[in-house]
Amino acid sequence: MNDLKVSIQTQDFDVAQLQRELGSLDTTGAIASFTGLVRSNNADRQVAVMELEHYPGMTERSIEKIMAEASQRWQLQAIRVVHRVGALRPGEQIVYVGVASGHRGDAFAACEFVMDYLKTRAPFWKKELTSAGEHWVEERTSDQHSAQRWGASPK
Amino acid sequence: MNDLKVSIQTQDFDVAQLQRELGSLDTTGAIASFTGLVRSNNADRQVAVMELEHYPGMTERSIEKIMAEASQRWQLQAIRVVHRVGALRPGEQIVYVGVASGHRGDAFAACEFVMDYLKTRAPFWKKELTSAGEHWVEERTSDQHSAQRWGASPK
Amino acid sequence: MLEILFFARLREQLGVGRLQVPYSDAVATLAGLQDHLIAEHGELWAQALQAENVLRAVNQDMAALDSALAAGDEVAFFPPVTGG
Amino acid sequence: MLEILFFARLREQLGVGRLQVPYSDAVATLAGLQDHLIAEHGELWAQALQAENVLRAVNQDMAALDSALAAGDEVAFFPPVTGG
Repeated sequence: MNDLKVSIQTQDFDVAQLQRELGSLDTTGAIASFTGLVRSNNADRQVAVMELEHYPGMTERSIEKIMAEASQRWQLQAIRVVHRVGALRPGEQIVYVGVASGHRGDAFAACEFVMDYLKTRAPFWKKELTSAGEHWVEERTSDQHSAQRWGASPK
Repeated sequence: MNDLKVSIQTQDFDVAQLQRELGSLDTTGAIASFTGLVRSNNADRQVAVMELEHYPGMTERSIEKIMAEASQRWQLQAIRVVHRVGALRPGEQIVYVGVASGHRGDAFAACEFVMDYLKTRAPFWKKELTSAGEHWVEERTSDQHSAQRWGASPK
Repeated sequence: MLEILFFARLREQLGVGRLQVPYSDAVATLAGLQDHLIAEHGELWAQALQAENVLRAVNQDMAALDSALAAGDEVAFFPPVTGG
Repeated sequence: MLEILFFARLREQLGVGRLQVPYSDAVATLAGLQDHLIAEHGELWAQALQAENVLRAVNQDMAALDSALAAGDEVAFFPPVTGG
């Protein structure tokens, strides 16, 4: 297997289309996916707009590496990662990770693994524009703990 | 929260539509989903058709109970379960579990929990029609182990 | 009356998906009902219903052999489940 | 020449997203480059670049302060990431 694709884009994405790509092999039994959405509230602040900045080049490279690592750790058939950048409003989709495998345990584990990486190591930054002004989102300790479950990851 | 829905049906389902229903609250930050597909191979047999039988009434009841239990264990906003019955061909969708939450850890855990239940306790039975004749699918020990992770579940 | 259901491999083995048994003291527990069915139908049913992995439900909840039965109950026998 | 990039809060604090520094022995390590930038730009940069949670990358791989630099390298400084 090596059907790994990452896309960093401003436009929205179509979950059904991504899932069709993931399920194109007839040996695929399981697709686990995660979709992240902009919440209207974050720590009790009303979010009007979320701005996502990234490090072009490093983002794609680092996600390609983590997808390759996931493919070594688990029996997978395909991974799709889409991460939006730019200005997003509450309810909009931010991120998609979908993993296809013969069996569900591998699909779930790899999907969580890639998401934990995106939250803690991939070079994206969120700025919230709220009723109380704009500010950069702080890293969450719980995300760091999630990521540490997996042991050493590539730098 | 109590937006819990289960559907047992012969017709196919639309993942994008299900996901739109799950993401209809603007406090939703995370949607974890699982889609099961009919594989063309199972333990090296070529599957032509998979026939799914269920226990009408008990199936819906037992899945409603497990969704209610998931809602107590984790902070969730909505769950959708769709399980098809009847004759399905390789590549077709069998089952969908989608969970919406404010945060991804809860969404992932609840999605796996409900899937493990569907695999080990909900009254569905699969019969494979293969090149070597037809036979009922045997329970998998690995599924039983997956389900035991969660401790005691309702009978 | 008790309403008895059989599913999947068990239904095929026994050649019946549904039958009714008049309620009496002899079938006032799941074990009693099972013995009654075996006495009525013979060795094939004994093997099928007493198999180690057979599951049983009363009124659509999983149930153990010592469960009490009441008139009007729905009782089901089935093999290990394989959905999802 | 070294290509230096700053992202997110760090870019806003320093008021610059990108600058170039001529390559020399003084900037042959990431620590050396950081000292050079602070010497050039003063206290605000010292606080920003030396903050405990600042991350650094060389040629798009995360890097420690003792990493060696070569002419043509791309070096980035940024705050903890918050994507996903």
